[in-house]
Amino acid sequence: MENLNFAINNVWMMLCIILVFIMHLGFSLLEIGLTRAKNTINILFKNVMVIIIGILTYTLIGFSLMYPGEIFAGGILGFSGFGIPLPENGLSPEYAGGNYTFYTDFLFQAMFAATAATIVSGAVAERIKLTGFIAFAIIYVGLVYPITGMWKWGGGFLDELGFYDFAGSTLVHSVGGWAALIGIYLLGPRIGKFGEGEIKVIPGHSIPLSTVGAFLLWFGWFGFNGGSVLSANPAATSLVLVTTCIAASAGGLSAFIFTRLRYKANDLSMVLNGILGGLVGITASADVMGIWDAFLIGAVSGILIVLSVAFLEKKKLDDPVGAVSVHLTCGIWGTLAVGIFGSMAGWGQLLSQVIGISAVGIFAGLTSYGIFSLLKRLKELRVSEQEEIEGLDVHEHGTAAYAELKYE
Amino acid sequence: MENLNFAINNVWMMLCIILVFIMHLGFSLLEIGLTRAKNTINILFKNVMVIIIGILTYTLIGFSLMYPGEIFAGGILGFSGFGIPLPENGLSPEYAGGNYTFYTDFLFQAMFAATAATIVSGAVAERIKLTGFIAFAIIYVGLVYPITGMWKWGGGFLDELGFYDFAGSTLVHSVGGWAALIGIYLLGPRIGKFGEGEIKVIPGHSIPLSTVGAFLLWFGWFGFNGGSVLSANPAATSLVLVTTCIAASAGGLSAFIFTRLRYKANDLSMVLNGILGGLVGITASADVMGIWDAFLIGAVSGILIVLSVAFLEKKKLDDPVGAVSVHLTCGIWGTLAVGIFGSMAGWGQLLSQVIGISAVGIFAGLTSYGIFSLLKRLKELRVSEQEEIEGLDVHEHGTAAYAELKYE
Amino acid sequence: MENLNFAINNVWMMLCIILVFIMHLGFSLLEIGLTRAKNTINILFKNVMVIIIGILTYTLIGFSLMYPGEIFAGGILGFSGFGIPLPENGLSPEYAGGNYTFYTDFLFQAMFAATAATIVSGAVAERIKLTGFIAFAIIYVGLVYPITGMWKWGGGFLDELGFYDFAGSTLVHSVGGWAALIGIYLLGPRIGKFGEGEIKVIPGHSIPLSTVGAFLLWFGWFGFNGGSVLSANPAATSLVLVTTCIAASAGGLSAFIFTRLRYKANDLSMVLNGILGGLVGITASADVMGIWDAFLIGAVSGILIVLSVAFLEKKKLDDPVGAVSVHLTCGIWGTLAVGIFGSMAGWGQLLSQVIGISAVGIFAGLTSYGIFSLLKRLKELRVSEQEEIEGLDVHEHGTAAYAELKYE
Amino acid sequence: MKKVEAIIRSEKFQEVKQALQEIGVVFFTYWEATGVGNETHGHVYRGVAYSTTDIPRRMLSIVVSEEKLDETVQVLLNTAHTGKVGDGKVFVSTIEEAYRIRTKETGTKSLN
Amino acid sequence: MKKVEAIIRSEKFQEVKQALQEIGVVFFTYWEATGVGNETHGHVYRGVAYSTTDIPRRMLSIVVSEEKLDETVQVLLNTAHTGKVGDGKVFVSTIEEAYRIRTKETGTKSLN
Amino acid sequence: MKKVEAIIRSEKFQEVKQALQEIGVVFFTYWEATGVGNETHGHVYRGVAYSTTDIPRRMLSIVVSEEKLDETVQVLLNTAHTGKVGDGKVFVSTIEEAYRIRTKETGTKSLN
Ligand SMILES: Nc1ncnc2c1ncn2[C@@H]1O[C@H](COP(=O)(O)OP(=O)(O)O)[C@@H](O)[C@H]1O
Ligand SMILES: Nc1ncnc2c1ncn2[C@@H]1O[C@H](COP(=O)(O)OP(=O)(O)O)[C@@H](O)[C@H]1O
Ligand SMILES: Nc1ncnc2c1ncn2[C@@H]1O[C@H](COP(=O)(O)OP(=O)(O)O)[C@@H](O)[C@H]1O
Repeated sequence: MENLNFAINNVWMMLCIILVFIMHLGFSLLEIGLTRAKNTINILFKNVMVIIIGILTYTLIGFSLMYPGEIFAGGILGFSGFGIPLPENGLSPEYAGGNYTFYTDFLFQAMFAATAATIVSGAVAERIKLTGFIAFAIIYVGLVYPITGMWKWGGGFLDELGFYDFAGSTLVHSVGGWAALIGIYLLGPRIGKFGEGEIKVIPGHSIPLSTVGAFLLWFGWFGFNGGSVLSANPAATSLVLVTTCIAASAGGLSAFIFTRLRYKANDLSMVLNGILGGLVGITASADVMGIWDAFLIGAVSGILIVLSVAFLEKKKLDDPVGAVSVHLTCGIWGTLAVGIFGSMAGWGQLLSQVIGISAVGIFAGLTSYGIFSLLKRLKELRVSEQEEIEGLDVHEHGTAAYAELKYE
Repeated sequence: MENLNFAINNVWMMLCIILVFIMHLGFSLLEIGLTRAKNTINILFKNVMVIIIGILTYTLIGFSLMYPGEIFAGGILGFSGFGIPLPENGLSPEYAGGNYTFYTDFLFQAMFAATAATIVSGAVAERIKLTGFIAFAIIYVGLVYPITGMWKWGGGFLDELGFYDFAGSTLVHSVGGWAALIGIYLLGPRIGKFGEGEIKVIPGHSIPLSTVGAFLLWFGWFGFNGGSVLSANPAATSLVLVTTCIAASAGGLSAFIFTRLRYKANDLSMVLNGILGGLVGITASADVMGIWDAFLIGAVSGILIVLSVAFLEKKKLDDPVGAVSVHLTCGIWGTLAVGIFGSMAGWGQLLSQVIGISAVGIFAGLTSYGIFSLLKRLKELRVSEQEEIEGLDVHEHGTAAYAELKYE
Repeated sequence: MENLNFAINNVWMMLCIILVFIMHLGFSLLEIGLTRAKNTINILFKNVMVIIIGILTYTLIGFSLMYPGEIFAGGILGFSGFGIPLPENGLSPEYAGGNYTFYTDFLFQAMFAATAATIVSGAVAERIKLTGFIAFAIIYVGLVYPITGMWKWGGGFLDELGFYDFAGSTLVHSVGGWAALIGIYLLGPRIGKFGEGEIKVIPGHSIPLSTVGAFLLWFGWFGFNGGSVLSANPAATSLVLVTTCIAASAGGLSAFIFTRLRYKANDLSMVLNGILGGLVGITASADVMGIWDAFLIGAVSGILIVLSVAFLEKKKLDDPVGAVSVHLTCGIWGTLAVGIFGSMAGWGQLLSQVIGISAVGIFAGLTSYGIFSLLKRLKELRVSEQEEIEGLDVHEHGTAAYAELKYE
Repeated sequence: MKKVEAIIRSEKFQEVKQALQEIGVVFFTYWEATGVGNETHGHVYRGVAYSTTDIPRRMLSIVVSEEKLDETVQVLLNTAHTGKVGDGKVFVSTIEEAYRIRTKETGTKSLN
Repeated sequence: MKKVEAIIRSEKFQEVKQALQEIGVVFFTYWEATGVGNETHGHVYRGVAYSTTDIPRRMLSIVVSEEKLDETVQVLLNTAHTGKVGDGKVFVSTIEEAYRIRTKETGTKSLN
Repeated sequence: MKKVEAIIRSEKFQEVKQALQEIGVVFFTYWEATGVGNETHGHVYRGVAYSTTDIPRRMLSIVVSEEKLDETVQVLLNTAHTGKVGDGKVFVSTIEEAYRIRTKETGTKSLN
């Protein structure tokens, strides 16, 4: 009996690992589609390296930092040693109440880890240096992400405090979003983006690829949220899938309507961002919301996206793919929503949520400011003007993404 | 024991939900690849909206119309009220004999619902108005699809009559196919398609994207048919996967050979249509056919596709992606095949199948005729000539799919 | 109990089938991205036909050749008859110790079978005749692959000998790799590839599509290796997923660093090949290696890839996609590694591995030499010079992959 | 011989081509170009509306004999015409020699 | 009237365009071309380093009146200039007649 | 100076380029164009066979000094030649002035 339950749960968790894995392809395509052809290989390269770095640094130190276990855990920092040595009962039902094995646990968390850096990749695209970004990713995924993650999921002080973040609106998405925001602030906009008071549009080179990316992200989110139940419990998992889908749909719908009213256009990239915003929004609470809560959380996300994109442009913060709006704005919103809607709503909870958002925000913000500033001083942050104008692909990678095509 | 069985079944059903979800990406890519670059965003936009609409209308009324439950069900219409309030035992094994939870049930059906409108999207592409299509999709997915669906799957009169349609050759694919046929009839062909007695070819702009689409459809069909077993029963599910794959292969093979003989060309788009035709064909009976039955059903589908595409062109019905041939022609064929091959074969069954096909065809045909005619009268059906020639993307969406590329 | 276990295992195996299926899309995209636009449809056509052929020939004879069962098995050849008649207890737990049904078994193996020919497809791309390739695929998938497969997995002489190949570094990847090597040797290089002593570069037309392909291959490999456990055993499956991901990451990382040092470029296609090399490398032993073993196997694979690609170019063997390096070089390495790292390491094992590699290599090499030579004599191997220069798509398929675009 | 270069609206191409063929001008070469001029197109992208003067056009290069020149120009002026800003231009210049590669014919003989 | 054909570095285009517009040359047509010349670009692909003389360029075709000619050429020579090999060329030839399709105006009136 | 415009089969380009370089014509610009002429190509798409006269071609624009003209034209006529319909055309016209942007050299000095 126990073994059977163990096997079922573990199958579900492995499926979720596989789904979260493919989100990295989703991010990659979303990003290249919304940027220019001349920087395509560069963006793909960063995204591929981020998974590799995510898995390997998480093996080396991340997992031990994020889940140090009772003995080593502190309120804000703990570390159980390098590598991922198999604990005694790591492959038996005792390891996690029959929900998954140690290896499943590790790999699910490792797939999450890489996400934080991938989010940044899109925002800083088309101008960041490859080596600089890789250095950032190693530190951010290897240290920053697991440390804030431990505060809640590893049993740290935010957990004690009652902060709730089901699958990581704050712990994953905002952590990525803060670094994205700091990154684009320190990098400055792409050449030609804000000329003489007016905003210049730099259209993405392939809306179809971006659409594939958004679909794959939704696809992967079934695993991102569904797996965060941490078992195959039919009631919990199926509710999570439904709230996730409804929030995504509501986000897309409200972004569609709002963009249409405000800009008189049917802007696909905004609808896709709206869907992703809805997904990020529900991520903190997919397991504790009802159908209409989920709808409202998603619908608000879709509107926030549109406002946030416009706000950033006004502030001359250049985010080609809308990463900050999707992951930070909606990440904060979704985390707050835990205290507003659903079964946990209440002032006390809202306060806990605000504390959690702030604590993580301050730490993620400061550390990413530190890393990016250092890189800037080392001249490892931004590519040269010539390189940016001619394209990063030819300069950093020696070849073009579409060798036989003429792109303007 | 009961709980374990429940969990296993539910995991399988959730996997199938996720697979059916990604079929929408498959449809999107198949469609944009077989149409022109200037209408790409428009087609993607429609497909994205269709999922959103599918999930939300199904939440609001669709599910209650299609599965009203014993108390509210009638032979041809039933409705158990707005929304999807959780039934008392909705999350326990009692809900559906331990096969899935209420939420899993709902979401699996919701994913199916959107499919019917997505099928139409491809056929009417490159000339239908966005608002018109969205209006159509809301009504069709919200009302028409669940009503005919109820006739069989919700326990209505077709079910009583012994009509058999395993996963929806008729209830999903033909329902979409009929609307596609009526749609292209009322819309008329794309400008320049049938000039002076001769058929003009309008080649699709990206065969690779279409191929990705077809692969993803096959991929999703594992869940479409596999999930229609409505449990993880090893015998039934594994048989269904095998018959599905064999019919798909046979459809591709016969389309390949037949096109080669007839047109002396190795036409990839036709082979892909053949595969999809085989998949649609086996959908009505994947659980009751043997290996060679599946092979024959698929092989006939592949030939029917080629004939049907040629026939429609001769009749000046312009279906850029072959949706009518794949979903209607092979949907009818597959439904009939239940009475011809396999364990249910017999004259009585064949008659039931004919009645089912006709009943659904009449209702789907009339309602879609009604909706499209109304839209036509309201001038909401077809875009202006200028818009069609210059492309829907620039007009309805304000931007181009491939901003940096020159398409002819 | 027994039935529940059966159901869980079978769900996992079906999931793995579905994942292995999508690897064919991965191969297709990897290949078209690394070749020229004018041959895109041709490559896709071959890949689509390979799945069809794989499934159908495996139904007809392959499965019976590879798993003839005790009664019919020999050391080197056995055959239990045409078709796949359902054995008496084929759908009950007795069939395979409650791990899967007969149909699941068949379909999982059928998905593997097609892989061997798909590997070849990339290497011989841009110059092989369609009919020739299809003839090759039928014979190779229908006869050669199942025969060598039987030697180990069907209980033949290599199994008796103690040869170990978990998921097919040799039995699948090298079998494909040998035919790829022989194929490019007999075909000769593409026109213009090796002019006057210097190597001319023929860049692929879409690095983004290749990247999607590599991601999908990794995605599918979760099923390729995970399913090779042949049950949902939590300990074994989760270990396999972890070693697989770590080897893939290590392969990508070492290819990245090594290429950077050697060529001073951040070559994405090489990093992707490195990842795939790591995956092939770990395939023989994913279930018997520890974390650091997996890392080392992957890291060596990544370096071998870079060396192997350079070596083949030096020998004027033209492999546009690196198939030989990925599947043969790393396939051999991974198979040897069983005797070097992990729990099975030892001189005896190493010897068994060498014998297995050699036996399979000789058989696969000779048979593919035979088939390709025959095709060459029949003038069915290579397209005409005009066809090659103008592109296979227009000649063999009558249309262009990107009809509205001008490719150079 | 004269070279007639016409820059026209891409969507007028089919019409122009047919009209040219009707007067026997069945030989020419064309490519996609971008025109900068009076016409502007409005676009919206991610909430920012903007207008561009860079508009996709089709460029035709037609070499004709002196006799055919007027007729060719007239056909272009008439069929590429919509009356709205952005109809394009026709430019005429002199070609001193023309060769057909296949036959090595020269002069007007080589033109069609 | 004169036709000025300029083959410039693609990345210099925005600058050139702006400078042309400042001197009132707001009408021209351009397209992507490939140039073969002195400049070479280094590439690396799958471990093979190679250099190519085929470099993406932008081709501008500007028809101007004789009076505008010098100014136009000067602007091109100045703004497309980097001083490094590969800056491109400017060629001038004669256009005998020009027509605006919209109004059927001819001569310099038709140019802008 | 003369401008030689050659419209050739795309697949003949490599050969032509090499031959031009051998006679010292190592400077030119080219782009993809579509040709309408005698040649037709057969296609099949979704069961419909059709033939098109719009065939992908490569357009070369080569500015040479008068002395180089003949040799250049001969090389083009010889190497772009297959003898089958569709080999393309070569057109010669006059260039009045040429400038190298990098050095501001003019005349034939600017050509290479
Ligand atoms: N002097 C010129 N040289 C080259 N191309 C020109 C010139 N003037 C106009 N064109 C081309 O003609 C197109 C149409 O011109 P435009 O000024 O927009 O419209 P109109 O001719 O109706 O005033 C431009 O986009 C450009 O491609
Ligand atoms: N004689 C010519 N005819 C046509 N185009 C030319 C000619 N000479 C140069 N070009 C174009 O000008 C570009 C720049 O020339 P290049 O020789 O590389 O640099 P530079 O002019 O600085 O010496 C070439 O790539 C080509 O497109
Ligand atoms: N008068 C012309 N003006 C411009 N381009 C031409 C002209 N005549 C032929 N061409 C170009 O030359 C190409 C080859 O011409 P075609 O008539 O097909 O073959 P051939 O020259 O062998 O008779 C055409 O596709 C077209 O691009």
